[in-house]
Amino acid sequence: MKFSTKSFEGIPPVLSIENLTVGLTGNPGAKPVLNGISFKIRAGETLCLVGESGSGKSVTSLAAMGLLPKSALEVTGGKILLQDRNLLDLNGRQMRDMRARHLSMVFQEPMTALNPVMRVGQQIEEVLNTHVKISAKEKKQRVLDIMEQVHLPDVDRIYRSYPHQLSGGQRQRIMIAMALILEPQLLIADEPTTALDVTTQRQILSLIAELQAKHGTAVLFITHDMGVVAEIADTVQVMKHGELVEQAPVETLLRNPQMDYTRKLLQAVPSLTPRPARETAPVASALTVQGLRKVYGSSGWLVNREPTNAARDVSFEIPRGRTLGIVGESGSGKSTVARCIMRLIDPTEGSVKVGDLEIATLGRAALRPHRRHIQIVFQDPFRSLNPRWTVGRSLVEGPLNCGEDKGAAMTRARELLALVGLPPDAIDRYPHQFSGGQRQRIAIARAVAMEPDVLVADEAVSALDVSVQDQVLKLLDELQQKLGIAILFITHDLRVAAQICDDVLVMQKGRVVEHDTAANVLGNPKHPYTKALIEAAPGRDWDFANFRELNAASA
Amino acid sequence: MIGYIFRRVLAVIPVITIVAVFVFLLLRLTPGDPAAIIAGDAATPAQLEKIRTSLGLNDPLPVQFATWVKHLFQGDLGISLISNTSVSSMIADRIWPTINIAVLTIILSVLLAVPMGVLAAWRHRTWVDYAVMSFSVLGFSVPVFVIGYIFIQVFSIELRWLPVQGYTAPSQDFAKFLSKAILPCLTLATIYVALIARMTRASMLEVLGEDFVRTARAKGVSETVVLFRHALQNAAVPILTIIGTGFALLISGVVVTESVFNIPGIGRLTVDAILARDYPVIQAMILLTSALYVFINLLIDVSYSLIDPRIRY
Amino acid sequence: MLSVRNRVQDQAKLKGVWSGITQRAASGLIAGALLAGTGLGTAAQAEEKVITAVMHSGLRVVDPVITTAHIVRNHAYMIYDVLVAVDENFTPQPQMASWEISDDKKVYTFTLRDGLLFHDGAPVTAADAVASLKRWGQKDSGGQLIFDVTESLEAKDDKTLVWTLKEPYAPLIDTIAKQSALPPFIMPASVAATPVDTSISSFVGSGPFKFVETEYQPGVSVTYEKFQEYVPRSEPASWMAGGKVVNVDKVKWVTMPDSQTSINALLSSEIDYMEQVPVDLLPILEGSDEVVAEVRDPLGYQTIGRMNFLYPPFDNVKVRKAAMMALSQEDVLGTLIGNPDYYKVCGAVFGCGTPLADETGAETLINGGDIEGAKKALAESGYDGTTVVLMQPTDVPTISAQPIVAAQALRNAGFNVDMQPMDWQTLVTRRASQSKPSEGGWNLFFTNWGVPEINTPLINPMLNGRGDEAWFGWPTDPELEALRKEFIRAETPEEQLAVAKLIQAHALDVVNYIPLGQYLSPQARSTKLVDMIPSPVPVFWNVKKED
Amino acid sequence: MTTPSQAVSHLQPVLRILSLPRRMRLGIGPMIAAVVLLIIVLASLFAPLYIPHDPLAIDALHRLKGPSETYPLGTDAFGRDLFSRVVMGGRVSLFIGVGAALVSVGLGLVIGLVSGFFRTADAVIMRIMDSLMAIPSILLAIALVALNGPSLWSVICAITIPEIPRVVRLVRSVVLTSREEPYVEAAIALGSSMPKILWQHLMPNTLAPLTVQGTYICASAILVEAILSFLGAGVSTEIPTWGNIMAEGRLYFQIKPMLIFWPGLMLSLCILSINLLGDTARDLLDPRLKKREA
Repeated sequence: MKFSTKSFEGIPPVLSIENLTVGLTGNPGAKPVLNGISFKIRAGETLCLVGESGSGKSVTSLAAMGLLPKSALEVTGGKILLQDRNLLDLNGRQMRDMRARHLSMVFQEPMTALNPVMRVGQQIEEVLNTHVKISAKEKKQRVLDIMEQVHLPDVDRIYRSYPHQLSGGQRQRIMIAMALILEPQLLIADEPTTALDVTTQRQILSLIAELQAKHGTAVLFITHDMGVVAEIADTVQVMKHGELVEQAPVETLLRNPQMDYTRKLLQAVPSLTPRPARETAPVASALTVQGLRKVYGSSGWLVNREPTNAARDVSFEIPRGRTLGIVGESGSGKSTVARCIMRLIDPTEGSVKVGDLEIATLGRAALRPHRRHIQIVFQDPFRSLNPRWTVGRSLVEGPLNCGEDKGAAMTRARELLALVGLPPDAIDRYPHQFSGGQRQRIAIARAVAMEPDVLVADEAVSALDVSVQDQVLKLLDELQQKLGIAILFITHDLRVAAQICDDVLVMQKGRVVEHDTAANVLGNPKHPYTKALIEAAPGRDWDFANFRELNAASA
Repeated sequence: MIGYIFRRVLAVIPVITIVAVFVFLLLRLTPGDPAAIIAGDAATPAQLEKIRTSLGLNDPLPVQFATWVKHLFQGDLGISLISNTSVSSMIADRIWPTINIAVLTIILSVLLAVPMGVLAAWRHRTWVDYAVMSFSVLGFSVPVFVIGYIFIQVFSIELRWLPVQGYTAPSQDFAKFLSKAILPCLTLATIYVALIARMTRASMLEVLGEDFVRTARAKGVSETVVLFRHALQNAAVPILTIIGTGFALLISGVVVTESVFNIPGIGRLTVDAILARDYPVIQAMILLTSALYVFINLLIDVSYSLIDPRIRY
Repeated sequence: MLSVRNRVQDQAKLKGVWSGITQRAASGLIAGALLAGTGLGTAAQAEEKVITAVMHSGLRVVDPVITTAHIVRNHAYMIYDVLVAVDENFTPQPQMASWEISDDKKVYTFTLRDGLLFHDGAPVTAADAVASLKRWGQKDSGGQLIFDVTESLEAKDDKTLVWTLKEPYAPLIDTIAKQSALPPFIMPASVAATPVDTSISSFVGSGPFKFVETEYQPGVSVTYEKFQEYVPRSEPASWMAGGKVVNVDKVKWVTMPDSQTSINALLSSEIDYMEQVPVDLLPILEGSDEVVAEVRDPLGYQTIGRMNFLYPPFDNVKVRKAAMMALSQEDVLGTLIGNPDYYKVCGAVFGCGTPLADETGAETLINGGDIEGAKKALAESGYDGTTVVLMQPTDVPTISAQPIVAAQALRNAGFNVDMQPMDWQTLVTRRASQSKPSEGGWNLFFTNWGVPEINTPLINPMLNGRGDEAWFGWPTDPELEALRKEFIRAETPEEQLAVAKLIQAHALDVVNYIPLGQYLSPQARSTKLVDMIPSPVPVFWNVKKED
Repeated sequence: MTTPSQAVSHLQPVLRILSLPRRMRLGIGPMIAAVVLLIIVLASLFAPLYIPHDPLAIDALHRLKGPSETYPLGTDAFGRDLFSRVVMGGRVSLFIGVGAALVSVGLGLVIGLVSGFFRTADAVIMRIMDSLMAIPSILLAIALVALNGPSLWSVICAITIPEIPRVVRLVRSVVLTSREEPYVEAAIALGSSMPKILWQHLMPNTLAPLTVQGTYICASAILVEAILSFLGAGVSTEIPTWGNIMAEGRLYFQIKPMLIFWPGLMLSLCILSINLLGDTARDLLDPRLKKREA
């Protein structure tokens, strides 16, 4: 692993934040959202602000841009010095003049961060319209220049495109072009790659690094992903609950974290090294999928649309007690497969057998009694439980459908709550009273209450912070050991797949490109796409949990 | 796009058919006899019966319906039972006041309401917002005719600025048209402004919370540009929708306003026709307004793609 | 269906819906914007004298034979002329024609005066008059009586018309001179050939005004222009008789949905004339120098109640009497009109202020009712509590009060009243139904008549005892019929009055209908309108408009 | 058996509601609206107990009189007591409003659920609903009143029918979007039958928007009743409503503006309050707004 080793001795800071405190508007008594944050960024330096959700990373960046939502948050103390000017002293007009010229920002979600009804070229040009007075021709030339600089292909066409006509990566390049066209001293990047696929993420990270080197920009980079930190940071700031926990140069922090919280955070990062293979006793297959195919949007009357093959010729088998991971980037068809298997959508062709029972062709009503054998846990813990139902009611819904006695089902629900590590009084509470991780546990308990043979986990940990992710993965593992459930684990995250899967199936554009044991797929990928995926995983050479290089362990 | 429009137009057919059957049946099952209205106070039952027969009202319902539909396809809306003139010429005579007033009202409403809504959303939870919201709730809460009377009392009777009533065609005397149309338009606009301002505000509030607005602000552009160049266009689709569905509201307003200000438009024509059981006129008017409603909303749906490049049919 | 209708339909087809609308598109907003600054629009009108009048209702039907609606009659007086017309002394006078009666009183010879022209330029001939009278005679009840005894009616030459009767019919001239409800207007023979149940669609008459067809909007406005070739009689105008001298270029009738609007329009000189002003609103006009409110029609209206003779409880004369006793004209009129200057308690079925007026039998009505007597009479009548279905129109101000007041009075007397609200059009439909009250029929309703429409036994629609052929309520009353025949035979006013008294007494004895009193309807005009003659029909001849 | 913590958790909903205005930073408007509406409702409800006159009693000698000891607000054109009529009219107007809201919401809910559930019925139902939407509601209402006569029920019916399609669309759209929610898909996976999902998972989602819609329908029904009365297609004057009191009074607008002023004021205050409360309810129930507040 090669870390940045640039030295910033003696370089004056571009941005210094001193003792910044942010509180809830009109509620001075409440606990501050940011509590006495101080740090400096120097020219050419990349400072990574890491922390879990709610740690105050984004609030810090918005405070610096002067973009805090006034009705909710306000700065209550401290200074934000850009070079020597305190941004907090500026009025609205002066602050607007600063933006884009001296400091600019790139946001997480490039789809929503661009105005959907305006051509992207104009959106970049608007920066020039606002801040400089040059001829229209010059403006256009400068826009095309910066678009070239961010390596957009066919700039003339893209200049005239709308955001929805571009890919996620291209949109983020537009955002970067927009942020850097006036060569500001400071670029704030708020999770700029989180919404992107790994391969795109890699390109964007190197683009930022390239432009930074070229213009000597100071970068405040906000992320929750330790892999990204390892790739790009010069300096790292760890935040927790609005306070700074630890600050250090990147290598120091990763090798030798001082604070418990930092250590915990790092230890929770799943390793790319596959779990040790479990012995494979010849057990019966819990789920067998043969030649599964799903086609969307056939052409109908007066509708002439090219049908999309969301999944083609997908076949696999999961023995009882084992976990199969399906990995792939967005649009690879992995979720389609999961939904077909659950019969939430009807497969176009192919066979899905749970045990010996063919469910792909059963009618809705005929299928219902057999549903209990195969259950699902969804990605979004906030939407997968009915907000109006108590946890207990959600937990017994399935058993009651199977004709179980209500009292018995409630007793069992309590046991399940204990099993997933929640207090027994949770049964009378409502979902909003729980955190995301807790809700995901409830969702798992609800699935497990049906005593299924197969559990489908569709990105079940993707929305969770790493520490919580770690706990949920452990829970799934435990349950599998206790109950012998077969798990179909859908994820885009190779690290997670490595931690939980026995076998891994890689999908690209609806096709299976590689299917082998986890060790083989991750350790010795055959297909170029798999190789590219692994290649792109940030920080893939570092063993975060053990604070050392990965190969150090094998060496 | 063409295909989409074609499909949408096809989808109009069952809607209009149902409207036609519904209206026809509704009217024929209504107690009420145009013959009695034609004949006046002193007619005897035998005389009424003769008039009914001569009007074709004694034919079996399906026959009457078939005759009506057949004529419809020939572009003939029938003959008014009461005035014995062709319905199409009656409508043609009286549709222009309504259209002129309605168009002026919509223009006026949009010009007033959109800035109000934008301002309210921008200054969310300030007195500006509360003032706009109060106005828009108030606009919904006072019956149209009361608003009309208040305007007449204030502007025509007390201040004597504007005429009390009437209508002059703009082609005849545009200044007179404006002076007579202003009060009815303002009256009609009250509820429409309320509606559009509300929707503009709600839609703007939503859009102002979007990331790209933050992006625009991060670029340092002024608030005016943020509001009107970035946010408004994105907020426009629901605003347009409400203008379309508000058309129904406009119709009901028109019916009342035409009575208050004595404008010889189709609103009064229809109400008079209903009260006089002039079946061909009622059928034609309801069919026409329904078709107009469907058509306007079709037009608005199609116009979405002009505003939002993401929408393609 | 019939020819006229078809012809109009064909025209409509040729024209098509959309072409009609698109043609007018040119004169829509855009054209208006172009013309805006030029002031072209007003230039031509400045010199014309136009009276803009708000009438009591919109003109929708244009056939004065098919309907008795007042607005249609008023319209007909504008564009048509009549043979003979009644003057302010209720005396028939020559209008288009003078007449002679043979000694045996069986042959009436009418001679048309010179200079009579239709609006299309054709001279008015006796043949036109014959055709018009025949069409009218099929419809008008008075006309029917004459034609019952007519031997022949023919044009002897272009100017002479001979009407030969089988037996003398004294009121013939009175009947054709009447000004309500269906006067015999003279139309071209071709128009008069239209079957009587089909509405005419021509506007060609020979009256003092021409109909401006292009400006006709049914129910909204109608414009008349002076017929330059009209030759008025030399006598001064008196009611419908005398010289119809037109002193303005155009008369425009516009409809306003609401009297308040009309009053305001009158006050701000947007209109010149308002045919009916609600009495309650007169105070608004009082302060103005530019507007005069006055009563033009000295007779006014009679408001009445009519019962259904076919069904209980009002098939029983005792119950009818009890109901009548419960009612007080003062209460009805006070509520309806309010200002005593404008109403008159009057128990005469032929209306007070008319030659035949007599108030026999109306004592309780005109003396504030007799609730106690009514209770007693009801108790003795054998009334079993049958519900009285009372139809209440909700949309006509001049008949909205009567049902409310009556319902209260009847309930006080012990009647079980079910007041059913409905719009007037539903009411006129329903009153024609002879079904049981519980099955879509009715027991009692109220309406108003212009006094000239009820002032003789010949034309009073209620005083008809022919059962199913009678007016709504369908009394079968041979005695009444006999009295009417006797009235027809009466030759002198004195004899007529004597019979009329008998009819009055009989009518109230059997409660043929309940006269609820008389009220006047004031009109309002701009002071610029002068020389407006008093008349029960609002006429626009003689009147001048000053600058 | 109740532990303290359970007791608190039972009380929580109550506490939540009580603290709502403060937590939502509602301001004073909705509170005033609620109080005004409550006063109007109570005053109307108990009107028969305190009105000085029979609202139908005619006094021909005291027509169009100003306020006096006998007649607190004066009399109308029939000499009937305006005060008694206005408060009694409130009863009927509110009844029409609430009746129209309940009926249209009830019918709309059933039709909407059926439409959202049975895909085959959906096409037919929605075409009919589209057609009903296309007919201008006021014309439909006038025609319906003309059809049934101006009775209370026919007016309610005339106001209700044009509202139903809107409710159906609302319910249907909630059903269709909620169907995509993971918890509904989870329920499918748990083997719940479609009717059960519809009723237990989807229907409750419609209640919040329906409540809001209901308040708007209620307000608009009161207003539409007034307009129908104005156009001559309203409830008979034997049954006073704010609408027909105004409709009768408009003839005397210039000489006795109070005839319109009082019922108009009551009506506007009432609708204003209902609309304000509806807005407040919508703000409280709208998850998107909630998110923004958070």
